[in-house]
Amino acid sequence: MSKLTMVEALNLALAQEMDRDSNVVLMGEDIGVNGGVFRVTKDLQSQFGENRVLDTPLAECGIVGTAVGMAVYGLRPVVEIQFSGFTMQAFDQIEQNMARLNNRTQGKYTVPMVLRTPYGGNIRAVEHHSESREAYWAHTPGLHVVIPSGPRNARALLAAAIRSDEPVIFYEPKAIYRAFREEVPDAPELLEIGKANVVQEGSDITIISYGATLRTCIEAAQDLEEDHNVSADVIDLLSVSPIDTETIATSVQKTGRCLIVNEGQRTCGIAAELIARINETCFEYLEAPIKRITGFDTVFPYFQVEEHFLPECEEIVSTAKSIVAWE
Amino acid sequence: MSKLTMVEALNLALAQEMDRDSNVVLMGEDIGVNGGVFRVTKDLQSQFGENRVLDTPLAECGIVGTAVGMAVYGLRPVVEIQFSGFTMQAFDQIEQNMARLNNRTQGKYTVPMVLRTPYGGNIRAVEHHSESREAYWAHTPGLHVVIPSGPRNARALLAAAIRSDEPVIFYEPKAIYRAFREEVPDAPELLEIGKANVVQEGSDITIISYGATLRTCIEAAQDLEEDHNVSADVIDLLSVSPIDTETIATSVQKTGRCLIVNEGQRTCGIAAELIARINETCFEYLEAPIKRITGFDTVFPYFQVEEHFLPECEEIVSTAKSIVAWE
Amino acid sequence: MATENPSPSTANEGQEVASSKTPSAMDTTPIQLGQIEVLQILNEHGEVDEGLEPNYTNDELIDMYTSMVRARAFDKRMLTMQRQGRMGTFAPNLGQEACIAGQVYPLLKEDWYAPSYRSFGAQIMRGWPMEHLMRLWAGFHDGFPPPQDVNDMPFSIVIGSHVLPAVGIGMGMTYKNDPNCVVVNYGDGASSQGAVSEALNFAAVYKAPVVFVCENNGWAISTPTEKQASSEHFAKRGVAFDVPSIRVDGNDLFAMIKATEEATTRARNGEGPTLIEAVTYRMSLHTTADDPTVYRKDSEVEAWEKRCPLLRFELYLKSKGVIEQHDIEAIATACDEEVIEARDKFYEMDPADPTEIFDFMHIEMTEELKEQKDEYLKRLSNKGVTDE
Amino acid sequence: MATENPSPSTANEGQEVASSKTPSAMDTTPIQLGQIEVLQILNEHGEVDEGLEPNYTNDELIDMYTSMVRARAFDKRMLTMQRQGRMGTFAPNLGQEACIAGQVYPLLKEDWYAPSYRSFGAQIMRGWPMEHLMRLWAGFHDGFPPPQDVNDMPFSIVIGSHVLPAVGIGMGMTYKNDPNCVVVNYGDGASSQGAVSEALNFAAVYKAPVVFVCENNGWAISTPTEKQASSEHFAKRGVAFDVPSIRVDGNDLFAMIKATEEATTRARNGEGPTLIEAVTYRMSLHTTADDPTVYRKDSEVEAWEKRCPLLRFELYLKSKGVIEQHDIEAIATACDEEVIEARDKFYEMDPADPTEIFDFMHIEMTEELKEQKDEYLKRLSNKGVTDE
Ligand SMILES: Cc1ncc(C[n+]2csc(CCOP(=O)(O)OP(=O)(O)O)c2C)c(N)n1
Ligand SMILES: Cc1ncc(C[n+]2csc(CCOP(=O)(O)OP(=O)(O)O)c2C)c(N)n1
Ligand SMILES: [Mg+2]
Ligand SMILES: [Mg+2]
Repeated sequence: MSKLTMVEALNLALAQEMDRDSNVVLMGEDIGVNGGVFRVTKDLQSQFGENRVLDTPLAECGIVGTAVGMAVYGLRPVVEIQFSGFTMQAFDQIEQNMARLNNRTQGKYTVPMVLRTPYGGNIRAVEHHSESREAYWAHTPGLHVVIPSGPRNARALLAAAIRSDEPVIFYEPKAIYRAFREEVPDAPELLEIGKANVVQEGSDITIISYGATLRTCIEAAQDLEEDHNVSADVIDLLSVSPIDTETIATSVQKTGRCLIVNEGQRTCGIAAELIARINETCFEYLEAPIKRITGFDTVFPYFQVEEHFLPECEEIVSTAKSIVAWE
Repeated sequence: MSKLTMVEALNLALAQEMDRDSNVVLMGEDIGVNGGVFRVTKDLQSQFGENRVLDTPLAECGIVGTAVGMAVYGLRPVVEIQFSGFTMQAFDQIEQNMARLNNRTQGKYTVPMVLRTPYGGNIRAVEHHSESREAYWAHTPGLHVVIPSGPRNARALLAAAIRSDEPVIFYEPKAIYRAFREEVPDAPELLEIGKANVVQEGSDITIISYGATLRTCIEAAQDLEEDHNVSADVIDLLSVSPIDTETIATSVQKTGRCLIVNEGQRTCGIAAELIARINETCFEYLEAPIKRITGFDTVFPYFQVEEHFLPECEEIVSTAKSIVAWE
Repeated sequence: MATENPSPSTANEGQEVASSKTPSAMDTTPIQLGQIEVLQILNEHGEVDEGLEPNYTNDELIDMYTSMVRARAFDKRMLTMQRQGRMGTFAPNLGQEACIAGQVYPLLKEDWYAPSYRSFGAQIMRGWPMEHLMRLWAGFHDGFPPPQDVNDMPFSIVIGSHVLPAVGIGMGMTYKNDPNCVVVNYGDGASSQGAVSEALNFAAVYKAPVVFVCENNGWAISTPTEKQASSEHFAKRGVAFDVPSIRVDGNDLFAMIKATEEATTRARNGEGPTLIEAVTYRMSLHTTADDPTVYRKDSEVEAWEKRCPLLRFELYLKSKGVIEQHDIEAIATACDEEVIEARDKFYEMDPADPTEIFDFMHIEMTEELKEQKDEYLKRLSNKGVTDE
Repeated sequence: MATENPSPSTANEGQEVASSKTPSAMDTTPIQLGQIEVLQILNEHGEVDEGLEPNYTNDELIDMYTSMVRARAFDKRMLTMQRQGRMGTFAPNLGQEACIAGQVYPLLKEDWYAPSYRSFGAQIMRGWPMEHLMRLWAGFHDGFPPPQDVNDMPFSIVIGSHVLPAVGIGMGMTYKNDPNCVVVNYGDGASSQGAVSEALNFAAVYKAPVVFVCENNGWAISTPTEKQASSEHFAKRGVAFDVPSIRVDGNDLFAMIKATEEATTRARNGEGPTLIEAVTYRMSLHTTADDPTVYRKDSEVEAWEKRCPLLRFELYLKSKGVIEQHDIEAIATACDEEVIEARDKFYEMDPADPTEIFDFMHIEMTEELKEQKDEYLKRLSNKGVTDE
């Protein structure tokens, strides 16, 4: 048990899975000697060799496309795309092959690969370095889309993703890569993919989030509890495809009120899908309109003005209060 | 005034806009001598010359990327991507340049281009030839996404898209390319982009759709009226980005009940977004849960079994009835 | 074979800090690019280049000839079935039989093959039952997966999108010290896709055991090669990425086999990828949905008819005394009968099960898909399609 | 210049049915690829190739030298500002000044330039005020649009994604019979992107007036060129697509200017694109977020210091009697003062307006964005950021 940042926890998962299974190979730009621009693959090349940690040419489509072939052949490639904004370069290979080859061949060829990529804003980065486009992948049939919210679940979910025979998009909330530490057990730990986690229980409102904004929601829930006498269920999705509708429905049927917080763009985003499902499963329980605090439908702001763009604690608190007050 | 199919109406719009403005140039695979695989650009190369109707190399990313440059330079390229499934190959250029260059340059460079592409299923095509992924584009800030439902509005919307200084994704419902004819005025006609059309008025339920499934909804609405004494507002979105929330809200506030029908995949699709907006704008008017009949979250079926995949009249009727009956 | 030797792969180097170029003064000698060889063994008149004539037994020769005839028989029946409304849209291979047969003839069962949609002749040789391929073209999902013991990728519908995965398979072989190789086939049109260039680069960098066969058949639907690329020599694409390249008469079975054999040998020896540009011609329609008279002259097609790969092989076999005219007819009849037999089996096969749509989206169906499947099953039952 | 002439563009042909290759017997002569020339005029010792020595006035020579010094002064101050926390992540250009200056020196105002993020030296020469570039790197949106009268694209953050649009601008010029041209700059790493290969192909097919400058500086972040590509000669990429190509000493300003001049002349004459591989070296960090000591040896950097583009130009100017040591110091001081002046202006500029985020998403703001903007304005006002 040691206290690790998310970066360290991910590194641990990679090292342990590589140790366990020689079919696990890593591919990506600058992941070798350099250990990745965020150092998630630090020291893995020196530990496991250049043929297991491949510094690739600068071509995301090439990385994903060749990884698909390696996976079909029987390896378990774990790809790093340096920033999620550059997955656009590999969109065709993800949508046409990674997500579909298992289906196309009726299961003859599975594609047991993981595409890891840091996503999200507020790290003072330039354009294309702050994207949260998990909804693209949730809208793409055939993929699993996993988003951890802390060091411990990041480690356990990444290990599960690597062991899974399904193709997994693994979205890493880079804003909290090093924001806090958590106890992470030394021995390998796995978390089932597709299950949401009820982080805290309450009765007045359900707050749903995932990734970097989950922390903000937990903070807001504490404020709500302490200062406003509002008690909230806080749900951490952990996977946006599949979505654990049952956990959500159980909570909203209990609270009758719901707030969804995420940083991806609003239109056709994850929050929209959650609202649709809650409408379908909880309509007669709903006592107020569901609200969503999300990224706006703009380009992620240039960093001088990014500060106020993402959902913040105070607004979550006030919105939750207004939902609870709604009659 | 002549009775045209949608293919003929689109061809007319292209010819008239090319005639009107020599900056309009067409680019795409097989659009020249061959007139496009669906013949939408038939005879335009012989009429306007090879330098205005470019048969391009087989590279969608190349087509869109060079069109962006031409648009920045001052032309008005109208790109044809042979099937919408192949827009994945151009995803990076669409998301990173077509949608964003205007924003990146704070309006110094606009990108007045149109990306036309046939979408949708039920034409007995092979894999990748039946995709409806308009939600990808609706989720991408910076684009307008237009989807006509008949020859006349197809012609007027395409002309408007070409004249617009915004980058427009123009999704053509190929299942109805030749399904029926409509009177189309000879003189150029324009329709404002971003406005939904209330196709028929009713009081019991709002049915929202667009593209090929709009016809099915109109048919269903007639059945509902004639056989089940249910009167429906039928709304044709015509644009899925922006979405005309006002027209929708006005209708649902009147009827209190809503059914959404579209063929794209369900999760994070257009229907999800509509449900979210209706929840936000009409909650206190809603008398029943909103329902959606959409494509399922699978690969579009191989054509032996595509027949039952898409929303059909009978199911629309029975679902609408169940919504109206809900208490 | 082209130009320079590729530089050695870096994949197995040690762990020390990498060193980029040595900072000596700039070398200003012009870079010699060498030449691309052009290979033809059996010309359009059935004349063989005696220095290169291969040494096959009569049985082998008849066997390889029969592969081409079988492909053509399949082609013809498929067109008929399509015209009768009993087959989906189909992409004929007429005129490209030598190219297609030659590129898999040297392969072992353990090798991998990543075909395009026009490669059914090769798929048959690789062990795909013809009725299986008919299922595929008729829109049955179960036609797409390769048969259990066939190491092939399903063919690629999206132009060029299979080439990177093929290179990945080769990289996997290198990783596993598997001495086999991969052949991947794509067209002149596909060569324009950026992903194909990326694939050449990855293959060269990782010295993957991959044979790229760029089948230059003159056309990509209605687009002639002159509009596809500035140079008519697609073999040059290899030069750019340091993939040894050769241009081959794709209507000459011997040349195709020899070029592929040399390439697979290099691949098996750890010498990395090769690009073969096979010059051939699409004699027929792009697909049954296409009308080539709109965009190309009959005279062009007629001229290519004289270069038919079967014709010249027949002339050769006859001149060698391997077969006579009546054997040719007998082989044609026998092949057609095989196809008819397959067709009849195909006609007897089960109809598609409309409930299958959800079953292969994941290895384990998700809860949300189960719910959607239930919804769909209800639809089918309401429509009387199933009696659930 | 490389190899064959590209085949004539098909863009202006007549309307008759296209005819593909003539079906004569296969030509089996090997395809000669020719050679790629390597250009150096001023070597690292300041010695000039007398046959190629250009004929500039002293003022011109001092002017071009000053452009390089100014770029270096800017570079240095930007690093300092970044270390002081007054600048965002920055990508230094140290060591590449000749390459950068030479590729825009021959351009006219009416020409277009599509830079990468490491091209600020060229941007300054093209008319971008230095304080404007500081805004850009400091995360102000208004730093990104080119100044009103500058025909440049904003620089490309996504590697390689600006190359296709640059070709499109060239295609637009051809369409409008505009006699100008486009220079587009990208790195050795960028050359691996499929989109860059597609761009070379489009430029060749449409004979677009585009000069591709592939700035081979040895590294793409931590990836040395040996891992980026199998051949160290990035100029070969042009050969593949029939784009005439040349390899140039990128630390030699005269060679860069001459190669670019020849390429722009070809472009203006309707002879189509050219690829210039400029061999140079990234002396400093990839960006201020990078630590190169992790992945490369100091000795490599030191060896390249001797090949510094400024150093050899100074030696040359001195040997020609154009300047003396004290002039060098005076120019350096003057350039630094210019940068300081720009910096002080930059420090005085308005803070960013957080409400601007929505304003340029469309030419006319949509209703839905107006609503979202209202929501955001309320947030700002609740937070006390604005007093609305
Ligand atoms: C990415 C993509 N773009 C467009 C198409 C439509 N399409 C199918 S075949 C074809 C032409 C292919 O030409 P080529 O690669 O030369 O192969 P050939 O048909 O000649 O065998 C096109 C454009 C496609 N299937 N995929
Ligand atoms: C598509 C894409 N992938 C990855 C990155 C991250 N990245 C930024 S610069 C860089 C290296 C670029 O190398 P090169 O093209 O040689 O240019 P240089 O930095 O040497 O000037 C990388 C990988 C990016 N910006 N865009
Ligand atoms: Mg072809
Ligand atoms: Mg570089």
